[in-house]
Amino acid sequence: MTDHEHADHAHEHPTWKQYKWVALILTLITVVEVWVYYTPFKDSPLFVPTLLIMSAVKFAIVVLFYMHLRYDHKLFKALFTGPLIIAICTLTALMFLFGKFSL
Amino acid sequence: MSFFRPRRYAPALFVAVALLALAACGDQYPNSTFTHLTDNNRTISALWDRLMFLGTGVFVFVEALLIFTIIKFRKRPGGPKAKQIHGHAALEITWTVIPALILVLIAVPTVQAIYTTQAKAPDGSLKVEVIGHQWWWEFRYPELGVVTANELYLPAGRTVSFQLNTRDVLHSFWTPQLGGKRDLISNRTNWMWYTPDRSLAENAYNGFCVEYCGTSHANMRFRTFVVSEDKFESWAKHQAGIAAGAPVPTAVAPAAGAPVVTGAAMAGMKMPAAAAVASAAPVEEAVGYTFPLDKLPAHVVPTTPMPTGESTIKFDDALLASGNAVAGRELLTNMANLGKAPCLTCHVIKGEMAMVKDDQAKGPNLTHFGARHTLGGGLFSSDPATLARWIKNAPAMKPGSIMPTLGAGEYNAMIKQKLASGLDDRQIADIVAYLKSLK
Amino acid sequence: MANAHAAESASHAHEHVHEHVHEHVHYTTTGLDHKKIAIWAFIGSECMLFISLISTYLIYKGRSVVGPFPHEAWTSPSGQLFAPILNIPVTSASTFVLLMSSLFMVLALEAVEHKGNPAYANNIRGNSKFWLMATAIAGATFLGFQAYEFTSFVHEGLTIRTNLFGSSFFTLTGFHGAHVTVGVLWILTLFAMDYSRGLTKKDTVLVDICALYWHFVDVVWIAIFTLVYLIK
Amino acid sequence: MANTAATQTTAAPHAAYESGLWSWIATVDHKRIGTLYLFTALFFFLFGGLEAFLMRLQLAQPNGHVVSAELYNQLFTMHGTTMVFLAIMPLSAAFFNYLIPLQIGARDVAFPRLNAFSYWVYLLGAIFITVPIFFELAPNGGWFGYAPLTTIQFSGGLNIDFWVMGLQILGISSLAAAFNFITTIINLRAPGMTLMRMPMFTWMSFIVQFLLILAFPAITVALVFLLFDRFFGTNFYTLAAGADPLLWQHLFWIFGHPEVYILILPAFGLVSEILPTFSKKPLFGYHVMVYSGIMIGFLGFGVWAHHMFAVGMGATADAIFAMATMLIAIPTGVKIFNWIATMWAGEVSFTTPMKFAIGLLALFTIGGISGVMHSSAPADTQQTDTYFVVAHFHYVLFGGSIMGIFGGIYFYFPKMFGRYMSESLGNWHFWLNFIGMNLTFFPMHFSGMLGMPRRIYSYDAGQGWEKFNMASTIGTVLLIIATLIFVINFLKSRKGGSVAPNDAWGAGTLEWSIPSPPPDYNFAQIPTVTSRYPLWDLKHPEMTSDISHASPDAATVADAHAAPMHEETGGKTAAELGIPMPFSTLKPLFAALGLVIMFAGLLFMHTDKFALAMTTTIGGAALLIGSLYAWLTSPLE
Ligand code: HEA
Ligand code: HEA
Ligand code: HEC
Ligand code: CUA
Ligand SMILES: [Cu+2]
Repeated sequence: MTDHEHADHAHEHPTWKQYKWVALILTLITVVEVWVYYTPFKDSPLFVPTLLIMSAVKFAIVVLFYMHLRYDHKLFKALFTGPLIIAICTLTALMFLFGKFSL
Repeated sequence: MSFFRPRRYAPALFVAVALLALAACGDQYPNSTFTHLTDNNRTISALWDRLMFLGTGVFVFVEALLIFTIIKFRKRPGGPKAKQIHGHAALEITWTVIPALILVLIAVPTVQAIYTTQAKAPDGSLKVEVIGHQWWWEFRYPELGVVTANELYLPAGRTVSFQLNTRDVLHSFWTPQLGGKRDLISNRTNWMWYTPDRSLAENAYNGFCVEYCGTSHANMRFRTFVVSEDKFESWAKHQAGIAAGAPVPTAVAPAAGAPVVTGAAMAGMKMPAAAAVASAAPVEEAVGYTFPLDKLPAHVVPTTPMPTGESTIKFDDALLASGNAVAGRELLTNMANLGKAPCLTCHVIKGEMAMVKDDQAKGPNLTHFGARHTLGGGLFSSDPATLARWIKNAPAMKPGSIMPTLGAGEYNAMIKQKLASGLDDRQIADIVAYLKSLK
Repeated sequence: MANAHAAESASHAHEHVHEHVHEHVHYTTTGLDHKKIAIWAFIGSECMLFISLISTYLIYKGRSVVGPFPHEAWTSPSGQLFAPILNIPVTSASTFVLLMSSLFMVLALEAVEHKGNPAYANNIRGNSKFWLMATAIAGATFLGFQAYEFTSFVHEGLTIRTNLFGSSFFTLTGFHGAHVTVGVLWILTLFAMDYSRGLTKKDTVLVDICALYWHFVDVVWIAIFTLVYLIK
Repeated sequence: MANTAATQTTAAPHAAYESGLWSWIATVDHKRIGTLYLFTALFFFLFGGLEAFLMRLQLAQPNGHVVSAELYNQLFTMHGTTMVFLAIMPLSAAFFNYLIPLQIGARDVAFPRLNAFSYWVYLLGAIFITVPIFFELAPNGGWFGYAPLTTIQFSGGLNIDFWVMGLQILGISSLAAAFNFITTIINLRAPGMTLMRMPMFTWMSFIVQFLLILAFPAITVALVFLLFDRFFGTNFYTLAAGADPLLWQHLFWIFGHPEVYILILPAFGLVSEILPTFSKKPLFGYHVMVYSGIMIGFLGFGVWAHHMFAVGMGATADAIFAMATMLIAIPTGVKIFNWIATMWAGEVSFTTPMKFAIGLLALFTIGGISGVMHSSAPADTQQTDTYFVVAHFHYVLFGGSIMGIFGGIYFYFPKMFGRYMSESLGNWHFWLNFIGMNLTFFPMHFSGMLGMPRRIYSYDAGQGWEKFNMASTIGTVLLIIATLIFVINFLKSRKGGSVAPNDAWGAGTLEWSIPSPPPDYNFAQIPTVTSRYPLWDLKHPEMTSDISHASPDAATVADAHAAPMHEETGGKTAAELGIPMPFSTLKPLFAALGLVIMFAGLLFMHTDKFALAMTTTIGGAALLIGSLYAWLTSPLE
C-alpha cells in the first residue's frame, strides 16, 4: 500500500470535540422526532415533511462527519451520492406509480 | 483470404427479404394489426404510420451512409492514407440535434394518443367484464345479465367499455384488429374501451391471451364477433335467459331431497317459446341470434389436431347419433350422479340447480353452450365428436387444463394413472346431446 | 457523474505518480486503498438494496387485509380489539443506542488512526479496544431490542406470514438486523485483532472500511425509523 | 501479417498448483479466469442456441408437435435465461477479465481471489440452473418470471425454485465481479492513464459495472421476496393476502432495463476498439463517446416501465416513461454516427473482426429503431408480447451484443492464444451469420405485426404466420451452420492458426504492446501512458505527427518514445523478474461451493425433508464462512 502524501492530507478528520457535538445534535434531533410524534402536530399535514427533513438532516450529518465524506476524497462522494440519487429517484417514482403520492 | 466471397451474394439476401415482404402483401392476414376497425385502433394506427415512416427514413439513411462509407473508404493499394481526424464538434452536435427533432415528431403524437386512448369511456358505453382464467375467458355483460365464455359478441357502432380482471394469474386481452392490449392483473382492475365500426355487420376475429400465463397460455384464445346492433340485441336477450331446447323433464323422479329445479320449469316461467321447442316452433326464432356457422370465416375455425398415438382418446362416434339429451341432463343434475358427473360443481347452467355461485365457478358457464362454436379456450370446434372426447379427457386435448379427466379408463395426468371409474361412452353421448341442446 | 470526478482525481494523482513508477510495491492510481474504494461502491449498491426493501414496505403499507397493523388499532378474528403494534418508546431507545454506537465507532477509528500519537497514548481517546468493544456492545444491544420486538410481535399475532405488513416489515427490519449482525461480528474480529496483536496506524484502513459499513447501517436505520415507525 | 514474435508459453505460476488441470482450478490470474469465462460462456451460448433451435423446430409449422407445451415453456424460459445470464453476461465478463488489466496497464485485478470466486460462483450457478432441463424440471415462468405465476400457488414444483436460487447465485457472482472491476479501473491504471485516456472498451466496461451494482440489488430483493414466499410462506406475491403483482414487475424491470445496457455496452466497447484499428484512425469524438455511454447508463435507470405499457399504469406514467425511453435514442445515435465517422476518410480493411463490427452497426440500428417504435406507448400496445418484440430484442441482442462479441473474439484471439483465427472460415461464419440472422429475425417483425403472440408453443393454421415462421426456422439452420464453423475455427486455430506477433493487427492500445499470449505478470515494467493510442505514438509517428492522440493535456509524444512500452524479457517468469504475483488458491472455489450448497439445501424443503434441508444449508453456510475466513486471513502473495 502506498502511503501517499496525497492520501494523507485527504484525511483532515473532524476532531474529538466535533464528534461529540455531532452526537449531541443527532440525539437532539431524535428526541424532537419522537417528541413530535406524541404532540398534536402529528395530525398536521406538515408532520410528514418535517419528519422527513429531520431524518434527512441526520442522514447527512452521519454521512458527512462520521463517514467523513466531507473530508474525504471526491471520488467517494461520487461513489456514494450517484447511487443515492438514483435510489431516491427510484423510490420517488415508485411512490407515484403506486399512488402513494399524487400531484 | 477466401476464394469464396459471400459478399457477392448479399444482394440475394435483400431480394429474398423484398420477396418476403411482397409475398406478405398478396395474402390473407386475418390477425393483422394493420387492419383497424375501431376508433382507438385508428389512433394507434396513425401513430404507427408515422413511426414506420420516420423509422424507415432513419434506417435507409443510416444504412446508406454506412454502406457508402465502407465502400468509399475501403483500403486500396495505393489509396489515400487515413486522415487522422479526432472529432468534429459541429458534426456531433448536428447528429445529436437532428435525432432529437425526429423524436419530438414522435413524442408529441404519442402523448396525444396516450391521452386519447386512455380517456374515460364515453357515457352510455356497453359494459363488458372480461375475466381471465387459466386458460379460458369469461365474458359478462352486467347490464344485460349475460355470462358467456370464449366467444365475445360486440355491437357494431357502439362503444364497449371493458373491465378487465383475472381470477388467477396475469393474462392479457387482445383482438388485433380492434385495439391494443390490456393486461388482466390479479387484485387490480383495468379498463379499456373502443368502438367497433358501424359498418361491420357480421364479422369474426381471433382474440388471444398475450401475457404468459402458464402451461396452456398458447391455448387461451377467444373469438370476437362484431355484429349489427339488432343482431346483438337478439343475441343478448336470448343469452340472458335460460337455454331454449333444453329437454323436457322425464318421468324420472329427482333424487330424494335434491333441490332440483328443472330447466323446463324455469323455461316455462320465463320463456314460453322455449318450452315449445320440443314441438314445432322454428328454432331460429326461439334461440335468438348466433353467429351463423356457415358464415364463419376459415381463420376462426380451429385446426388444433386431436391427440394421437398413445394419448388418442377413443370414442365410439356411432353413439352420438343416439345421444339422449334427457338422460344427459339427468346425469348432470341428479345429485346421485355427482361422483361420476361432477360437472355442476364447476359449471353453471342457468335454470339448473346451482351448486356453485355463478361468479365463483371454476369452469365456463354452459347455459348456452349449444350456441357456441368452439370449446376449451377457442382451441377446438364444439362439434359432438370433439365435445365427447373433451368430456372424456380434457387435459389430454389441452395441456394442463383444469377441467378434469372424466371418462372411465382414461389416463389422468394429474394422478398419473388410468381412471378406474368414470363416465362411459354411452353416458358421454347423452351429455353431449344435452349440452348441444343448450342453444 | 462519478466518472467526471474520478477523472479529475486521477489527473491529480498523476502528478504524484511518476516517482513511483519503478518501485515494485503496490502502486495505486489514486493513492487510495483498494478496499476503501470497494466498500464505497458496495455502500452505493446497498443504497439500491435498501431502497427496494423500503419501497416495498411503503407500497404495501395499508394494503394488508387482516391485522395486526402498524399504526391502526385492529380487531382479531375473535373480535378482540388490539392496539397498534409498533412500540415507539422501545424503538426510540434502540435507535438511540445505535446512534451512540456510531459515535463509539468513529472514536475507535480515531484511536487507531492516532496510534503512536502521544496525545492519544494512555488515555481513553487512544483506547481502541475500549471503543471497539463499546461499539460491538451497543450493536448487540440494538439486536437485543430487535429480538425483543420481534418476539413480542409474534406473541401479539404478527409473524412474517400473517399479512403484507408482517412480510414486508420483518423482511426489511430483518435485512437491517442481518447487516447489524455482520457488523457486530466484523467489529468483534477487529477487537480480537487488536487484542491479540494490537492494531497500529497501518491498520487504519481496516477499521475505516468497517466503520464506513457500520455508519451506513446506522444511516439506513435513521431512514427506517422515520419511514416505518414514525410516519403513519 | 508477419510472423515475428514467437508465442511465449507462460511458466506455471505457483508452487502448489504447478500445471495441468489444477493450475486452472486454483488460478487467480485474470487472464486464465477470463479464458475460463470465455469457454464456459461459449458452451452455454451453444446450449441456449440448441434450446432456440428446438423452439424453432416446434414453430416451423402450425400445430407443431416436436416438443410438449410444458417442455416448450421450459425451453423459452431457459433460452432467455441462458442467453442473458449464462452466455452474454459472462462472455462480456470474459473480456472484462482478460482485457481490463491489460488495457489499463495493470498486472492483475484489484482483488484476484474475489475474481476467481466470481467465476466459480458463475459456473456452479449455471450448472445449478441448467441441469434440471434434462429432467423436464427446468424453470418455466419466462425469463422475467412474472408473479403470481411463479408463486407456489400456481407453480408448485421445483422448477421455479431452481430459477429463483439460480439467479440469486448468479447475481452474487456479477456483483462481486463488479466491485472488483470498479476498484481495478479506478485504482490500477498505469501512470498517466487518466480516465480520459482509457481505451473505450474499458470505459464502457466501467459504466457497465455501475449498472451492475445498481441494477442487481433490485432483482435481488425481488427474488428474496419470491424465495421467502416459496419457502417461508411470506405474502409478497400472495393474492389472497392482497399482494400487488405489479410490485414484482417494477422491481424486475428496475433491474431488467439497465440489464439490457449491461448486455450491449461491452459490445459497444469492443466495436470501439475494432473500428479505429481497421480504419487506421482514432475513434471519432472520444469524449462524446464517453459521455454518451454515461448518458445511456444513466437514462437506463429511468425508463424501466416501458416494459409495462399494457398493465394500465395510467396515462401520465405512460407518457413520462415513453418520452424518457425515446431520449435514449439520442446518445445511442451519436455513437452510431461517431462510429461511421471513425471509418470515414480511413483505410477500411475488411478483416473478420471488422466485418462483425460493421455488422453490429447495421443490425443494431434496426433493433434500435424498433425499440423506438416500442417506446411509443399506444403503438406498443399493439406490439408488446408479440413476435415484434422478439424481433426487436434479437436485433439488439444478436445483432448487437453477439455480433460485437464475435468481433471481439476474432480480434483478441491472437492476443489470448498467440495465433490468428482463420480468415476464410471467419468469412464464412460472418456471412452465414449475417444472412441467417436476418432470415431468422426479420420475418418476426411481420409475424408480430400480423398478430402472432410470443411464448406460444403452437398456433393455428391459416393465421397468416406460416411463411414467416418457416423462414425463421430456416434462418436458424443457417445460424447453426455458421456457429459450427465458428466452433471449428476456434478450436482449430488455437493450435493450428498462423502465429501472431505482439501487435497482431496494428492497434494502438497497451494490450498490444506485450507478448501474445501475455506472460502471467502482463507488463514486465508498468508502462507510462501519455496518450490514448500509446502504441501508435510509438510505431506510427506518421499517424500522429500532425495531431497528438493525447488529450486534453498533451504530454509530449516524445515522452512516450523515451519510455519503452514493453521490455523484452525473453520469457522470464515473474519470480525471476522479482514481480510478486498472487498465490494460486482453492479457497474461492470452496467458498463458491459452500454458497451454492447453501442455496441448494433449501430445495429439500419442498420435498418435505426439512432436516436434510437444514443440514445441507447450514453445512453449505459453514463451508462458505470457513473458506471465506481462511481466504481473508491468508496473504495474497
Ligand atoms: C441489448 C439489449 C437491448 C437494447 C440495447 C435495447 C434498446 C432499446 N430498447 Fe429494448 N428490449 C430488449 C433489449 C434491448 N433493448 C429486450 C431483451 C426486450 C424484451 C424483454 C422481454 O420482454 O423479454 C426489450 C424490450 C423493449 C421494450 C418493451 C417492449 C414491450 O415488451 O412491449 C421497449 C419499449 O420501449 C424497448 C425500447 C428500447 C429502446 C428505445 C432502445 C434504445 O436504446 C435503442 C436506441 C438505438 C437507436 C434508436 C438506433 C440508433 C440511433 C440512431 C441511428 C439515431 C436516430 C434514430 C432515431 C431518431 C429513431 N425495448
Ligand atoms: C441474449 C441473447 C439471445 C440470443 C443470442 C438469442 C438467440 C436466438 N433466439 Fe432468442 N431469446 C432471448 C435472447 C436471445 N436469443 C430472450 C431473452 C428471449 C425471451 C425469452 C422469454 O420469452 O422468456 C428469447 C426468445 C426467443 C424466441 C421466442 C420464444 C417464444 O416467445 O415463444 C425465439 C423464437 O424463435 C428465439 C429464437 C432464437 C434463435 C433462433 C436464436 C439464434 O440466434 C441462436 C443461434 C445460436 C446457435 C445457432 C448456436 C447453436 C449451436 C449448435 C446447436 C451447435 C451444436 C452444439 C454443439 C456443437 C455442442 N428466441
Ligand atoms: C374441476 C372442475 C370441472 C369439472 C368437475 C368439470 N369441468 Fe368442464 N371445464 C372446467 C374448466 C376449468 C374448463 C375450461 C377448460 C379450458 O378451456 O382450459 C371446462 C370446460 C368445459 C367445456 C368447454 C366450455 C367452453 O366453452 O370452452 C365443457 C363443454 C365442459 N367443461 C363440460 C363439462 C362436463 C360435461 C363436465 C362433467 C361431466 C365437466 N365439464 C366437469 C372445469 C370443470
Ligand atoms: Cu392467459 Cu396467457
Ligand atoms: Cu427496456
